[in-house]
Amino acid sequence: MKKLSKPAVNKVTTLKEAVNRFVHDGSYVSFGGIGDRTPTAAVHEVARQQKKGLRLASDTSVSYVHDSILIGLGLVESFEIAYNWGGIWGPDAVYRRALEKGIPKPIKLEEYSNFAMGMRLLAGSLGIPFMPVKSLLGSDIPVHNTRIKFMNDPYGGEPVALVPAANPEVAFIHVQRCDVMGNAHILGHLGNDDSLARAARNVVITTEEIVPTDEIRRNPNLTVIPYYCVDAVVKVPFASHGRGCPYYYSMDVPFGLQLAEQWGTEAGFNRWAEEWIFKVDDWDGYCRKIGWERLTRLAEVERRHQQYGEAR
Amino acid sequence: MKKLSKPAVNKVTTLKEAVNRFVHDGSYVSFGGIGDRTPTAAVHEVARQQKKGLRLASDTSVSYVHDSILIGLGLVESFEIAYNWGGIWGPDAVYRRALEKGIPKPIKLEEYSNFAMGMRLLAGSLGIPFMPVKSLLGSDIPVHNTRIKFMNDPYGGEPVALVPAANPEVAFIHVQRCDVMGNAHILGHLGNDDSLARAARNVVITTEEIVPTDEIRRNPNLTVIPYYCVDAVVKVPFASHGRGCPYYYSMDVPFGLQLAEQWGTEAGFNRWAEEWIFKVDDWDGYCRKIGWERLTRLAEVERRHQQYGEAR
Amino acid sequence: MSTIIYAQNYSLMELMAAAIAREFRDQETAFVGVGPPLIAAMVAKLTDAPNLTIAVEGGTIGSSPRRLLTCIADTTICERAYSCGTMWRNFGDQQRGFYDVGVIGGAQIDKYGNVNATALGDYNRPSVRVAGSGGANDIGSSVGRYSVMMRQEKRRFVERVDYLTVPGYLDGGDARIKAGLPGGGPHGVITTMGIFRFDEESGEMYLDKCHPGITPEKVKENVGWDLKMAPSIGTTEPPTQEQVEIMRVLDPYGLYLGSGREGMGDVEKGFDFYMEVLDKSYDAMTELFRQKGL
Amino acid sequence: MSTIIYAQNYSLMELMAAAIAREFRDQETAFVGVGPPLIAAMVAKLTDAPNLTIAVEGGTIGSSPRRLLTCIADTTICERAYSCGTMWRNFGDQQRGFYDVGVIGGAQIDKYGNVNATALGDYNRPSVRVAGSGGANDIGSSVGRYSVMMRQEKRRFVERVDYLTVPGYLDGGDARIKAGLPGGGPHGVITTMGIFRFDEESGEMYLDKCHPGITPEKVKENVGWDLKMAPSIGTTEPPTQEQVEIMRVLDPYGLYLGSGREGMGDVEKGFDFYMEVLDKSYDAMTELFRQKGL
Repeated sequence: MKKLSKPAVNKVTTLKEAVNRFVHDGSYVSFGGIGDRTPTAAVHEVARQQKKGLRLASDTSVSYVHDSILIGLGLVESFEIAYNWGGIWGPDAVYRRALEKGIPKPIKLEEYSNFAMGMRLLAGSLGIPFMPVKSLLGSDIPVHNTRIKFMNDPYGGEPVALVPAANPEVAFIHVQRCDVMGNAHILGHLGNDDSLARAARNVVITTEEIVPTDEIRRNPNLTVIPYYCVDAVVKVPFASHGRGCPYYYSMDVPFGLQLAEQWGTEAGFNRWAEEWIFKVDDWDGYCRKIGWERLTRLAEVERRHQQYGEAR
Repeated sequence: MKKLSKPAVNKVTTLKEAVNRFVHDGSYVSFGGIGDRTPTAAVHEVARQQKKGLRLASDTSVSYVHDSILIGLGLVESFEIAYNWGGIWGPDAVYRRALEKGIPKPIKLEEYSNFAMGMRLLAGSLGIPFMPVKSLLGSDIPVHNTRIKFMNDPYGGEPVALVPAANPEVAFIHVQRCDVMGNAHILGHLGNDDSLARAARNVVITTEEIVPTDEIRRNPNLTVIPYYCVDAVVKVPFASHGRGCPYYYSMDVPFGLQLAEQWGTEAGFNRWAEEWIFKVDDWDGYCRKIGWERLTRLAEVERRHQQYGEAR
Repeated sequence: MSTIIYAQNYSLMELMAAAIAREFRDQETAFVGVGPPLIAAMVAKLTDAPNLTIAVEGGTIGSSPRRLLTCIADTTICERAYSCGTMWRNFGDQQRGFYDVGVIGGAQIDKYGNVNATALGDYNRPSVRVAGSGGANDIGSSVGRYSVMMRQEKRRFVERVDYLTVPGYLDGGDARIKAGLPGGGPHGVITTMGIFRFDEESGEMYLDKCHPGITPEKVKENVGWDLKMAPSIGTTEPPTQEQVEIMRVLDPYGLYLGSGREGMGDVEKGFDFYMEVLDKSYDAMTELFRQKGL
Repeated sequence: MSTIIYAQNYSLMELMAAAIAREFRDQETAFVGVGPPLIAAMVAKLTDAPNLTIAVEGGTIGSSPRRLLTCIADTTICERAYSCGTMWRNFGDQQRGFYDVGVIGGAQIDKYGNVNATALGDYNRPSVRVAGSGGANDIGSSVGRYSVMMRQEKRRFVERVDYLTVPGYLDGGDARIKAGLPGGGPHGVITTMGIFRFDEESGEMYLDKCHPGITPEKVKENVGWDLKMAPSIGTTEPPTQEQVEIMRVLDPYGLYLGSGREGMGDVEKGFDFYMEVLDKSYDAMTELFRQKGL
């Protein structure tokens, strides 16, 4: 049995090093978050290092800041997914081109519902091979995804669908604060990141702040991810830019609307990627390009209206 | 489909009323907590109202403050359980008499492991009929509990055990603070109370404090039980006396040691029950009998050494 | 009882949002998705259903945000919530039966209320690929009852959906129960032209109400099967003055209910404009919540 | 390297606790149950394994309590923890493989390390009924490796346990793997007389070490099958001075490792005594943790 628990040591590193160490061509990768706390800096670094043939698993993938970047660059082989869309930013032209026209290359799709993906990660986190659900029954989702199976509940006889555990090789999760070992507090809604951190073989945490372990111990009920799941800790402020990070900064809606326009054509997407991913060295370069004043204003507007521990 | 969600109204009542309303002869009942936060006041009230033929489900039942009280009074028909013991207080003579000699009456036992009981409640909370586990395999637990079934995982072919969902009719859960609707914060370890609150048909919360809803909203990440699970809210300070309640009061070790002595014989147990349950009107009467000075000292010693939001 | 004052000027989206808002009742729990459904649920909460609890997929329960809602899972949703937890728990609570009502959207719907939110045409090479199930399949499978918000077009109202993402009444009759689905099934369809309900026995959709100015014949032209009709077709209740006012506080620049997105995307001025909107929306919504005692 | 100073005076329970403490290694995660195993894990953490992380069944990970430990799930366990969450998550983390080492107790053990923690005699009418599995079956099924703490008596060391609560190597050989159990199985048995290990091939228990003053023959007399022996039987390493000092800070009145419970149960003076112990233990443990830089 290979030891899964990670040591209680200082794991602080750079995103460049973490991606280089844990992501390889063909890796099975999942990016966490749910609408906000998207690990966008990590997506950009994986793109920048041109890791190929990736097998991605997401629950809800938010266009413009998430898996679609890698799909648009032709780095993705397969995609296990419940939902991929831009929300207020509009439909995702990159995803549509890939699925409707195979541009830049076809991807193999394995679709679930949100709950089914959540249950796959929960099963993965618990070390069990599958989970029964009452979703998916009667729909066409299992028609096109034969990994969804059916059985009759051996207790009451009613039909249930089974979904297989998901155990990604690498997960990237963005949090508000963690210590150098990786004990991570998440504030606000958690998505499935509690399960993802446990289901994945290797976990890279990007964090807005690195705090002393005593700060973690002060509020042990806020710790969603214990250090023993975590391989690397990277301090990346504004790592979710575009989307928000509760209590830290708001969404940048205008930014996403501009992206949506640029992604409208294949050439536009490629120009965008060249300019925002390949021509900057790292997320710090991205932040300088966006402008620290803009980022600061997004932080200020969030904190002016909402602070954790307050109810106005 | 019968509506399961409970309304967002003031649900504050007395324990007498809550037990009378939700527990009936033959009810399928579960008392939450794990080592601490035991809903002991509720156990006493169920005993006081002499509800008979109860079917109990627990994960870890702590002797002297939990299910054994009802077993000793002959009110229990069956018991789904992973562990029943007194810890530092020593073995549970009531439980032993019931199982070894059928005194005061035999009970039907359905045994699991801690994790299996946790998974039963998780399944119950998720509305699925069963859960696969890797525990129980190869052991004698399923030999004597035929509700544990086996199958080969349809994905990898490996053997798994299946355990049925547990959906108690009534659950009693003790928390540190909740609002009048039942939105409940739990501080410290949670046991399986997140699942139990959702798995049960009716939920009675006893709470150390009732706080304004704004206090709940200030720390939404501490809310373990949302109001829509909850039927009744009862303010019962020191409801776990004997055991502790994190950040509120410590265990009363000497008290339990004295209980263990009294429970050593059937007559001793009966005298104890007469004195501490039937001859007091309610938990307030119990507290007066224990003595508020003693209770206050248990609270002081806890707060002197540990306060939530601090790490000394 | 106070007299209902209807709005004199309102857009079609506002009419639809008002109709959706009326699908929620007080003291219910609602599981709602991104965009107009959330606006509608908030409108309900701020009018007839003050004790409506909104749960969203990110993991939040009972939020009362005082800021412009930009996403179902954006940071705003955490504000003043009863609970912020996991996504899978909220969906699990739904499967267990804690959520009374839901609203979804879709690209296609058929006569038994089955919804396609995945792909038009051949699944493997779709003519139009959309977002996929997300939570829609789960809502359709497990919520107490749900309503669907649709654009009324013949190619969207089809005899049988190209891909059945969300189970309605499947093949009708008791097919849904036989399939083992715990939820109650679709309750209404609110479109750009009218409101549809479902026959309790057969599960088949029928036209119940037409929006002002729309005839049943016009609706029939935009439905791809031989549409059944209610014995008497009513007219959709217009939005009240209060509903419209609230919508315009919640979405002051029509991000969801209008064309507000264009101005905000402007490279030069969009960001300043957006910052201003966030601050202004906070003041306006705070005042609104104060008035409503929420 | 510092010289090891062994304790001159120690009890049998202290010897056993020291032996259990040596079953933990630095940088491991440990899942431990109530009583002496927890004391032993704390001793390990305060000596050779400062980065040992202790997880307990209540839902807490990485606690560093500075007060007398009265229960695996009492309020003390929350103190200065990395995380307080659910019970099922901690057990789930174990099943997933995150916990390297565990310790359990039992009423009976057999030659393949299977443990009975449920009932002696007939299950349906036991001569002695004990607590039941609790987490023991789960630890035995899933933890990386585990050790068992036992009283050495012939009726407790039996050819085959009356009731198999915790899977050791089952019938030996690869039976454990065939059963589908993910954990590595038992690693050692620490008794009142010696330390046992398991043959890697057959999974059969053999005597490895005897406690000071105990002969292999004496052990054999207290084992109910034809016990195998290591090629050369060593002597159990005594507790170090430091280990014993730490035990006496952690459990100053022998609640677990001695007979301290009696005095505390006194009706007249027990409570005052207990209050005093709690305060004193806080001061002493705080000082100990400070010295160890924890």
